[in-house]
Amino acid sequence: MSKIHVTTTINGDPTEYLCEAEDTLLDVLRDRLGMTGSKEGCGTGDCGACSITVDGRLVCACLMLGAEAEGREIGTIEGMAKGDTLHPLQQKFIEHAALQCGICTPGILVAAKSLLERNPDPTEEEARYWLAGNLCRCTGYDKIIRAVLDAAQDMREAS
Amino acid sequence: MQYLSPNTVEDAVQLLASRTGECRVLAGGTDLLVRLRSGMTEPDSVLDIKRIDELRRITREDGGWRIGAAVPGAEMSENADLVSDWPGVVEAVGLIGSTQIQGRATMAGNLCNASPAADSVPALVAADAVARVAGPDGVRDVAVFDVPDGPGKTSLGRDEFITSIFLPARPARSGDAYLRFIPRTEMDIAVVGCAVSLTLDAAGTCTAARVALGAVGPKVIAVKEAADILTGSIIDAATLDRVAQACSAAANPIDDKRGTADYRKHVAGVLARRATAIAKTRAGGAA
Amino acid sequence: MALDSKSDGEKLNFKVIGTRPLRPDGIDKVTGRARFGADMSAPGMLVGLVLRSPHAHARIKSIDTSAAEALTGVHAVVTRADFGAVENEATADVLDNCMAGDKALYDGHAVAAVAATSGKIAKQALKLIEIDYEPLPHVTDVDAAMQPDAPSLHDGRANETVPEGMSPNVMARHEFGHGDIEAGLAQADRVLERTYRTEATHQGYIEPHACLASMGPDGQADLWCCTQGHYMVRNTCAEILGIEQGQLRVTASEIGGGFGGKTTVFLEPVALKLAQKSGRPVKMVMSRAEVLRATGPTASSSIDVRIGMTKDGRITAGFAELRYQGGAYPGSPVDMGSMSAFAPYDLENVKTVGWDVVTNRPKQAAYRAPGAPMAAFAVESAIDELAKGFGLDPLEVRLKNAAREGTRASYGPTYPAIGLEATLRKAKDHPHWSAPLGPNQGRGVACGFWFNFGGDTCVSLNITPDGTVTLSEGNPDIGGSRASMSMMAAEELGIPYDKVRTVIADTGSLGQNEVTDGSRVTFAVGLATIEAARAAKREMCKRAAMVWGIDEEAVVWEDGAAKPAGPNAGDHEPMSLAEIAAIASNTGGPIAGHFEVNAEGAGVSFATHMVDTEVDPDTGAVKILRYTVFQDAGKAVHPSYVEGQFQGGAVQGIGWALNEEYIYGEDGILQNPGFLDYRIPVASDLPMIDTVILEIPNPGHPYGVRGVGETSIVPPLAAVANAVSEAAGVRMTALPMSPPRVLAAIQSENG
Amino acid sequence: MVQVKVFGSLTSATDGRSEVNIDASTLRELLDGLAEQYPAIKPQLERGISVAIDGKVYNDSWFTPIHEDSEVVLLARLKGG
Repeated sequence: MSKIHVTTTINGDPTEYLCEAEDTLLDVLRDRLGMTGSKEGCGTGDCGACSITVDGRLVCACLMLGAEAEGREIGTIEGMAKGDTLHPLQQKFIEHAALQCGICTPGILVAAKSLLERNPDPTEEEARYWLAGNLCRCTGYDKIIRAVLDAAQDMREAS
Repeated sequence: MQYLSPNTVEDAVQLLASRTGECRVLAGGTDLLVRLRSGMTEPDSVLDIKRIDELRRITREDGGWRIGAAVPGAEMSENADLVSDWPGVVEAVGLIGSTQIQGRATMAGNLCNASPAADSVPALVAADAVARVAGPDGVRDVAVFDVPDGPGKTSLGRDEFITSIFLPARPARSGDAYLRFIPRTEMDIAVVGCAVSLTLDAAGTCTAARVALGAVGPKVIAVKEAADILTGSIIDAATLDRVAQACSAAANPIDDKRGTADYRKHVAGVLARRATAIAKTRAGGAA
Repeated sequence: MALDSKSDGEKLNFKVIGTRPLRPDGIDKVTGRARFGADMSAPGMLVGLVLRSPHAHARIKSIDTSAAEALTGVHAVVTRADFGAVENEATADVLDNCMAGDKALYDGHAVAAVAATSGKIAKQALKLIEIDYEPLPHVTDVDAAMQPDAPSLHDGRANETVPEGMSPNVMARHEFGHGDIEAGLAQADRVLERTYRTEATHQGYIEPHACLASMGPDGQADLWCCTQGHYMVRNTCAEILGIEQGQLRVTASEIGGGFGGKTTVFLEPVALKLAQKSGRPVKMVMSRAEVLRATGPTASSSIDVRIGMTKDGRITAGFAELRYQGGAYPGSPVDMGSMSAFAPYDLENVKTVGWDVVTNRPKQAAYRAPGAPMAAFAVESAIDELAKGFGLDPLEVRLKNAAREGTRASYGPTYPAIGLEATLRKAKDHPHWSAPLGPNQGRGVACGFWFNFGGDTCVSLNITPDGTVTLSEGNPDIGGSRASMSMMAAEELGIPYDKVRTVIADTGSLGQNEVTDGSRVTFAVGLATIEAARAAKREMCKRAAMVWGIDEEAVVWEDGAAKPAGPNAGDHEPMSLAEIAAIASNTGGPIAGHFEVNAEGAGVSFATHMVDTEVDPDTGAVKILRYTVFQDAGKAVHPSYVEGQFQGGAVQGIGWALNEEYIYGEDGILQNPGFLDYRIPVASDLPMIDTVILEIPNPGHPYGVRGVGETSIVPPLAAVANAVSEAAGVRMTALPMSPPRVLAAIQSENG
Repeated sequence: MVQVKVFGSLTSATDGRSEVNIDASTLRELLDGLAEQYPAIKPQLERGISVAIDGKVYNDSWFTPIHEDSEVVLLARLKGG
């Protein structure tokens, strides 16, 4: 069986891999590239734990084939902090105790970052709807939403 | 399974025609990948149409809009002019799944998946939208209403695929709206969906209307009775009652895990009333 | 060992406890570095997959695995025939649930498993396994299963408490209470009789079960898995596989939620068996559909309640008959439901009868305060209806009947100091209670109770040469407990929080530890941590005494340092922990404190919840407008994570109340095994969840800590039902209150 | 002698009595005494039981002291999630 050769960019790094046609991008990230920060909670696009960006657009890595990444710019949780500097959202999530078990956290952070890039000043309702595709079973979302809104405010003030 | 990613419509048509075994067209993939994953479908190949540039465009055409089959919902929602012309259609597309799904899911894919509950389809039917279909014999246009045949089935030929959907030009004082009912606020499949598109004259009388229901039959239902009630009326409270009754009567749902038939019939009327009121307001009518 | 409050443990002026430091695993979790169950791999690893029954109930006449075994890339196929007999009945049920014996008992029941070089080959192999099933009649509803002619899952397994002549699906009867129900009811101005029903709900953790197993021909095995208790995994797997516990080392991954659902094993014994047969490491990860079809949801219930009340709001008697189906094996939490149903109230006459029933559904697993939420839904709904029927304030009625110190609990013992009354008073004084409501809106309140427990606990606290501290504990950190442990160690040692790093040790590193359940960790592991720190302090005082040449007794520990004390101690500069650590090699060797205990005597906890809802009278849709939790935490070690437990429990309860349910078809097949139709609350469904933490110290813990994890899911079902009933103008008695149900109730009320 | 409160579904094993007297000064003696005096209670003891002693719940600890005037209540074995 012949594999597909894919050349892509992940978190700014040029990356090549071989995958099978059936492999989702999530399979590729986790099993072929060892980037296990993106999680598989459902495999059907219902939980958002595998949220990544493709050419800047928020998607579920479980609903995209690895082969489709050819020539694209992929962004994952592993690329969110710059060196030893956390993204403000990452910092606020820790400060606000916006995670309990942490399995949904990478996906929510990637999704929240995507929100703030488009809408630096979201209302609570906008944040809740934007993140509706990211399930969290531990927190009841309260502290997550507070962390996102607080990070947004800090980022606005810093810019 | 083989992964095919042609760069032109012609190549895509040729690949489709020359394949032995089952080939599935991959647009946004938000339905297809779920089916692949669960083993519900095991095609010999998938044909990714996202590398075909012309299918990734939203273009004005004859006063209307042509939406490429590979355009994700999010791009439609971000196009202010499109939203202004067809707010109901864009809302309907925008309701498909989460933000993440919106980054991938396409209107054409929603149509071809042929789910009776597809959100965009009633809105497209109400809009009198037309799908452009490419195949070995060239290109043909087909009313969106005629694309789905029943749950999971379309009228497209084995070698055909949709390249774009055309939303026609709007007369002045037109408005459309789509509402769906779901148990949560997001992330659910429509229990009932209802779309209304209408045009008013300067006096506020409805001169043309189309009403469509989703998730209350094996495929989208165009409710001519409701459209007839609206046409010629000033859309007052009594009209809304009659529209609601007509839609409840036209609904032909089943009992399933998402709702009972009785519930769906009732809610079809509730949504018809509410969607009509929104469409009327959007057309410039008095609330 | 019994642990009473120790006089030396009375601490009031906390320096670290009650603050909100950053959790130690925070950066790993926000950067994606934290390793969860499915995030581990091993060289030469195979992929294991499970074949599951498509039938609700079927005899397995034969299994032919030869074609699968012959497939290139397949290295092992396992069926029940590969496992020996297990003596202990409960463990035998666990094995049967992990791999079916002569019968498949529910849709999704595991019947075979394969290990292959890729997931693709493993999938192909599953298709090559031929199973000859003889479908049998099935039953999934609890009341239907109790009918004498219902299809029987297991004949002759009812225990001695079940009267003759009942359905063979009835496994046990439980009865609790005191007083005389009929005499009590006779004193009432009104006796309310109602039947309440709740559907089964799943814990809904976002991380599916996953493990990585390896096992050599010498019997030594290693297992990595996501679990609430790796010691439980070790012991259960060893028993099932017939190996020695000491030969199996289990390492707990980071755990992506559990809520009780990861307090048993599903994949682990199968993965070990596949690893043993193949001689290769085997990784298994469940799909979401597998999680919903085959891991433990909680019980569904059908509950009859009779409560008598005087017109001034005094409850004269309370009776409930509870029927819980717990899936295909005995052990539904109906006993817990029966004990907790009336626990918040001071009743002279109270009785509950519980029936444990089996059906063709997955074996239930614990779910946060197992058994209590549905019982509270029934009782709190009935009390609310009675109170409102008399025109009484539902909070006043609860206050009037509230259990307090000295009350004989409905389940028997006399309460020590408890916090129910305090939560009710706080609720009454809270602005939420007096806020105005709009049309189609309603407000509901309900109380809830949970026992909490302790259990076997073992920690080791090590002082490093540079004066920092590592704490090893054996309980997977499911929601920030490493932070709490570091805080308690730091508090006790008098050093900064960030000088203590807490790790979850594998089963080879510590003695037995009970599962992370029963809201026990902050209580029990915290208690052990404090004791271990005290042991280390004693040793450090001893070392300082050696250096100073004085008696050990003349040294005390204060503010992170040993200090001379008493008349003959002499004048010495205090020696800090770091200074003592630096010379540990010169004074006798490494310094550590450890503590092992069966931490019994956990304190019960109570909560009162208040919620506002709005009902769309045209569609039956319910919106949660406002929510406030009032709960006693004993002492909140890290208030942010206490609030998080309150909020998470409340929202799980909201899901249970409104839209979560297991839906079975006539064919006994689960209709909604995915997050699309198993509808857990999403962010846009909810408002902020306000919390009020009360602190009524638990006398059984040095810092007064009570467990907080479970109680918060007990009141919300009833609180939401009471609010929806008020908003809709009709009493809702069945959960979930999905829109079609609410609309049907409104329509039938309006004729 | 310690007075032990027995929950309803166990009273069939205690001749219908909801309170029984056992000669015991520890939890172990209590459980042994119960099994000896009321053999029909053994299956429940084997399945597991919790015991509230003066308002605190114990599952296993044999040598938990019990005093003559202690309040002792049998409970179903506690489970948690």
